[in-house]
Amino acid sequence: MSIEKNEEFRPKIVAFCCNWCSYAGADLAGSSRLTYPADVKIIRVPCSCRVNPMFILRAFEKGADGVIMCGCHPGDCHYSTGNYYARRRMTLLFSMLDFIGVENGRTRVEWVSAAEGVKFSATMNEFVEKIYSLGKNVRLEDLRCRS
Amino acid sequence: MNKPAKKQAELIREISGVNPLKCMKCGKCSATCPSYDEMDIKPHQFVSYVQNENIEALVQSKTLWKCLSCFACVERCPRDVRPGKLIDAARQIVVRERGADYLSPDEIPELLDPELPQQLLVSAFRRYRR
Amino acid sequence: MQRIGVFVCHCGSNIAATVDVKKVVEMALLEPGVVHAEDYQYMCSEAGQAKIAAAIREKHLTGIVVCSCSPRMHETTFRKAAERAGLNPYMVEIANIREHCSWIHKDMEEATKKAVILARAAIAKVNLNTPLKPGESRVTKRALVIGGGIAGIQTALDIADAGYEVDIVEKTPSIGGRMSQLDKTFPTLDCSACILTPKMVEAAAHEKIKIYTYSEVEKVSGFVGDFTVDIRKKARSVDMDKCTGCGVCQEKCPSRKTPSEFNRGLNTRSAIYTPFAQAIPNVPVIDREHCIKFQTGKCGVCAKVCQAGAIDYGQKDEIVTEKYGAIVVATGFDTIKLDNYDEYAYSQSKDVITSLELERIMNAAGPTKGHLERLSDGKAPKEMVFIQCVGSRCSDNRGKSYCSKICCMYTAKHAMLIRDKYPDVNVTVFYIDVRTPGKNFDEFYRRAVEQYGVNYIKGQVGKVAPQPDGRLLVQASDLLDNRQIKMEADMVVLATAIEPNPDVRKIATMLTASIDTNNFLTEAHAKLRPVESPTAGIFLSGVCQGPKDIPETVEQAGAAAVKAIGLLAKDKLLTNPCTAQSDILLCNGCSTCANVCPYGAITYEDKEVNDHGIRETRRVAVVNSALCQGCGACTVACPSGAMDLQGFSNRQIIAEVDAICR
Amino acid sequence: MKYSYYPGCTLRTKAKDLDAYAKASARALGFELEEIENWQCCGGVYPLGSDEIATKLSSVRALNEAKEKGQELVTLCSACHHVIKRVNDDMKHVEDIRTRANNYMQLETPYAGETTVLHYLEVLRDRIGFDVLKEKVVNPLTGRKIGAYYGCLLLRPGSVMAFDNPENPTIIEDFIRAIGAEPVVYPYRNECCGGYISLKEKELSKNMCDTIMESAEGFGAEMLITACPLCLYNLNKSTAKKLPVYYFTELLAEALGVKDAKEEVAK
Amino acid sequence: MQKLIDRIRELLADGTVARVLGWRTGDLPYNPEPAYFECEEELQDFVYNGFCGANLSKYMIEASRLEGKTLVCLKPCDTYSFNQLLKEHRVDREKAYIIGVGCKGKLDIEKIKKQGIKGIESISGAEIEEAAESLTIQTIYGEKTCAYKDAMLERCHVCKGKEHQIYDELIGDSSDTTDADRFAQVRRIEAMSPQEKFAFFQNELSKCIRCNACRNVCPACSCRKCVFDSTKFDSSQKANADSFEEKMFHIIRAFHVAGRCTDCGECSRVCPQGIPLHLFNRKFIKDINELYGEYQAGEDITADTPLTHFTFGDAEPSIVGERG
Repeated sequence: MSIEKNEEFRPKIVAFCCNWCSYAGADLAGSSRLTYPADVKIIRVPCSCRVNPMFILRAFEKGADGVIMCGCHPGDCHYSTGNYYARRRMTLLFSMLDFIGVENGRTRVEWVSAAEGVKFSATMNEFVEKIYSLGKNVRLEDLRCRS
Repeated sequence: MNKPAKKQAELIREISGVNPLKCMKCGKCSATCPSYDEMDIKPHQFVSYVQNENIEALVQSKTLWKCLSCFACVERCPRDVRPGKLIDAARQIVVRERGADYLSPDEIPELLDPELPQQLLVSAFRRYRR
Repeated sequence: MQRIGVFVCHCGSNIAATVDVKKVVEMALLEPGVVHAEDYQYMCSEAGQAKIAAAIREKHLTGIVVCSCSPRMHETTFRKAAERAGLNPYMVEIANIREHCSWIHKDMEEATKKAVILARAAIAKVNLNTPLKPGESRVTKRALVIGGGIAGIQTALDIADAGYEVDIVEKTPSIGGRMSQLDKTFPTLDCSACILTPKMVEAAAHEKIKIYTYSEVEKVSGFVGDFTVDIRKKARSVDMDKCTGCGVCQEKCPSRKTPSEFNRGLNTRSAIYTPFAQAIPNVPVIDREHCIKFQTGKCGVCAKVCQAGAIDYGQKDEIVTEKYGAIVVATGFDTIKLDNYDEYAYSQSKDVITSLELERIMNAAGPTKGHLERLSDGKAPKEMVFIQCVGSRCSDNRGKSYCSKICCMYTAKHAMLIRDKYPDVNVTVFYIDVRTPGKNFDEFYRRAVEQYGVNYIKGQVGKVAPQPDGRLLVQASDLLDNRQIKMEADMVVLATAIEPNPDVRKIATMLTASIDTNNFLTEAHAKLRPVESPTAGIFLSGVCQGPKDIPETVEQAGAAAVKAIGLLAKDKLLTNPCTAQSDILLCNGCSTCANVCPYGAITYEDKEVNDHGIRETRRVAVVNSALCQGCGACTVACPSGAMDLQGFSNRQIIAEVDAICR
Repeated sequence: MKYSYYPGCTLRTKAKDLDAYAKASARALGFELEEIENWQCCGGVYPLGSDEIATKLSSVRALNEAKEKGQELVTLCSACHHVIKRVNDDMKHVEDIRTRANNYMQLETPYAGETTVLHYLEVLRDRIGFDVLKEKVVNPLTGRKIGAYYGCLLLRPGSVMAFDNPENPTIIEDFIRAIGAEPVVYPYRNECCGGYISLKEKELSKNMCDTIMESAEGFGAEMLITACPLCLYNLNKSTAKKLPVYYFTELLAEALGVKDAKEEVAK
Repeated sequence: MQKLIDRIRELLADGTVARVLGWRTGDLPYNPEPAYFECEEELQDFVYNGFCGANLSKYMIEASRLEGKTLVCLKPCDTYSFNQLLKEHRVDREKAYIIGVGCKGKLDIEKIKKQGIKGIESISGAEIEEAAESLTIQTIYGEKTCAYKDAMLERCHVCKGKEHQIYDELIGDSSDTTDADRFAQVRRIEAMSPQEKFAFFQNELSKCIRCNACRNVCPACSCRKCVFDSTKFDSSQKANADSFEEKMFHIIRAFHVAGRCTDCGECSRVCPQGIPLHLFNRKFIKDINELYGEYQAGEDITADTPLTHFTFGDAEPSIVGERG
């Protein structure tokens, strides 16, 4: 058992944003200079329904401490129905992660429209804070290795 | 009332579960109220008093004791503000803090008549006293 | 292996003040595949683009990453620049280090670190990019307008005048819509029919316009530029070519008890009917549900009296299939049902009416021949009350949350007309707010008050109680006087909220056009693209998009026409190449993907496959790339991973994830 | 068919008739009202405050007893019905109230609004059926013009009570038709009689009842019927038009020909 | 069983079917295995008894590509899987002749062994005709007995019922063997703290040797090529023991079959390490039932599958945290 280095914890946070609403919302947060921590890195996807649960598991497996997915508000999907499918998929996935003991706070879905720069920034601040309070995600990496 | 008005207003909002900011000031509650003429603070005003945290006036008002809880304003309010619930919450605060303010046991005998149903006494006690 | 060039933009000081651009260049050069990296003040400028082009040529780049502002800003610019230099435009990726980095972080070290990671993710993605080529699709030079009200008529006329064919599909037996039911129009008070009828005639006579009345859109397939639409022409039971429009059949028809739709049920019509005298086409239809011949087999009076022999009881519904390049929705509105507002006694008293019913009463061709009278006893009213916002601005799910927008103005109009024609009638309007933005609108409302003496009272009505003598007791608030009013009235008029035509949901589903919670069609952008649906090739005209009055409707109708013309004027359309593709070797043919596709772009075919030497016929998914809009729903639904999205492939996204989490 | 039955305080005292006629009629219609054991007073008015728990417990006890018996819970007095139905709705939908009430009650299994609460009139409409009732009428009250007085408690708030259209109800009119009489519709049938205000503000409630009486009389009613002892009391205090006021169960018993059986049933 | 064999002979003889998909006696008294029978002689080895737990539905994918009809013996719970495959166009109804065979609960040899019964030579009471209360087991250490119920597979304690969902004919009686709460264990885990949950699954999953038996037997895992074997997700990195698939394999597998899994329990039955893999599937099923309405895959092939369907008012993902 190695002794952890006393290094300041900086989480890795992946944010999947749909191109039409949330990515634009993030752009608006930027052009309005609404800050949020640099720990968040955004990946652009055409729609929240493009987010495969495998991407999220992959992120955790590669060391992410939190994953958030943002999409258009239900009813406003650019592709009419994409976010409804995404909502079911993420609900079930998050429930499963919770079931195996991964803290629910590490996963989140938020609907952010292109006009909601404020909400985007507020959500990211809140989410990052939550991840800080949860600390480093060790669980998914360790799932198969008995300690 | 000794608590600050802000806290009182908060309490009213909490007990009633009503958000007075939803009011669009159409006055349908006051148009509907059967006790309107008896009230010093009218139902629609009651909402804005809570909004403005003018609680002292509310707890002193006659309105608290004139509301029938007939829910006509609750039913007809187009904004789901439900002024009747606000009035009741204010009344709750008063009876909780001051005890039997509006109905004392001593005055009951003279209010009775042979037909008077229990239901009336029970209801009045619930409304007027802690 | 790709040969990647990385271009880091300073954006003046927008990026360079917070991100150490030199460091980003330096770090980018360490990434696999990167053979060139440089920074420049303004990459989007001509000089910046020239640098990119030069590097592509000199270093034989196969892919580039531009670290700059949001791709929503300049992705197209850089793609075009790359294309001019001979690189496939889809080999360009943007790392957004301005909106998502320099603008929101203050600490230079932190921002630089993040910029490096964002660049790294983009580089990882480009490593897996493949050149993509947009497809082309043709444009059918014909438009479909759904709905034949003033919005539909105006759109059709404008498109037709530009030289394109237009078909109008109207559900009822005549075009004209709600406007044909109105008596006068605000703020000029000209007669509605006098301004509408000429437009109806013009549309009917236009050589480029074809009108399908008593018809409905049944099925829509295809995509922008190439829609295929099935139109159901309901059986009219009257031969359109033979009928002369003499009207004898309607006079002689013995079934006369059907409530007239045109007169809002205030009087009745015959079973064979044209909705109103100026109907276009002036050919009646037989309402089979109420026709004695159809119900009992015995009658046939209309056939007997028809000199032209136009009656055809055997006529059947007919399906017409047409191709269109653009579709304009102009389905309009109706007033809401008042079942949730029984406190206003609409269902209990004949003298409580909606504003649209009042239009019919005021109209010379209406049920009372234009005389203002109580429907209960035919007496002239002395005291009239108008109630505003009935069902509008309600957040309690009894009514509609929005303002219906037109009621304040038409109520002022009604009040004014009544005071003008019947000066002895007192008119009281109970309002919450009077909303009159618009040219000459507030002046109009003030005239009602100042010149015509209409009594406006701020406060809503709580209850209308019919009295034993037939009068109506109105109990209301007067908020300014702080009193409760109880007044007797002879008639009460409800400014009933309007809602989109209930059929619009069905139509929107067929068109895959998005719709909001109130059933209004959603525009592509609330401000900048207000007459287009987010679904390409679908345009919005009139109240189907949101409440509006006649002038606004006509404006929007024209705007929708211009957008449709802009589309029809093109010979070819380029299609987005970022579409789904199915790997036939992996596909199970399970149909899961087709279930989630919002565009019906996935079909199944039995295809001969060669799976490592084994030849067999398999049921596999095939994506029509012209229909696919690239959302990716199918790619996640696919259990085997056969379905993937070009430009956003599983491997590309995973590469980004890995690069960020590295 | 057996139902759990919650009579309420007034039906044991001033409004014995309301109860006795109801039971006699129930027997004639083939259902039985089984009184909840040890019921406690509902409190007369529904405690509106979201933090009121103790005042809701007597209703929860009655509701839970019906649940344990697997029966639907029938009420007769409008006030009891109002209180119990709303408490039930809270137990079903308001998590905070449900949790706190259950913590207090310490029941075998927590109560979460499982019981169906029916007013006697709803039993007639939804379980028996007014058409069946009509067939069982032996003594139709032909020619009587009756105004239904609903009051507020049965109808409002409409979303919770779900009794009938709160602004234009028809259930009592349908009932009147079923017993062979003629309903008189008048606009004040759903306006308040003044309720508990009549204890201290007799004048106010009298004025309200005057309006109701005048309106009913004006539309040609010869009598009023109600389900609420307090409404009956207040309406009888009206000085305007003195229409007689009856409990609906009395007319029901009369129509079913069991009016005289009430004493026997009452035991 | 005789009636079943007679009927199979008849159908094979008159050419109605080209082959039979059933179970063949194994080398031990308790390990019959799925097998094709193409002629009279081969049928001598045909067996159907309490140890025939294997679900034959998945073999029908392959059989659907063969010439002629295949007779397949399906137990009530197997028919759900067949239906689900039919819904996904993986099997051809025209190529199948389904005999719905009776089932009164299937046995789990591990449960018998766990009771300390070793050196088994023969077992009686596992035949289908008499629904035996107990099993009589001859071992090299003498005769042992064991209650039938105590030897049943976990899945039979939460039986889906005795009705076959699809068949051409039925032979033999079935009974509903439910005597446990299907979601009891899922609930127990849900009630644990995150630490306990994690410890539980870490303990179970670390036993996994990635033999792929669960995947291979699963009727819902019927892809031509598994995503773990394709390059589509960069997920097949066999060399690295610490790789993506190793950790996420079971979660991803469960997600892949979510909404399609009929809860046939084969994954747990075949796991050589005894990992209760069905718990993942049950968790999804429980969530689907609670959040989107009761759904049983394979019951109604026209019903919308939960993950390819939605309602406007669906729960938000935050419900996971709110449920606590």
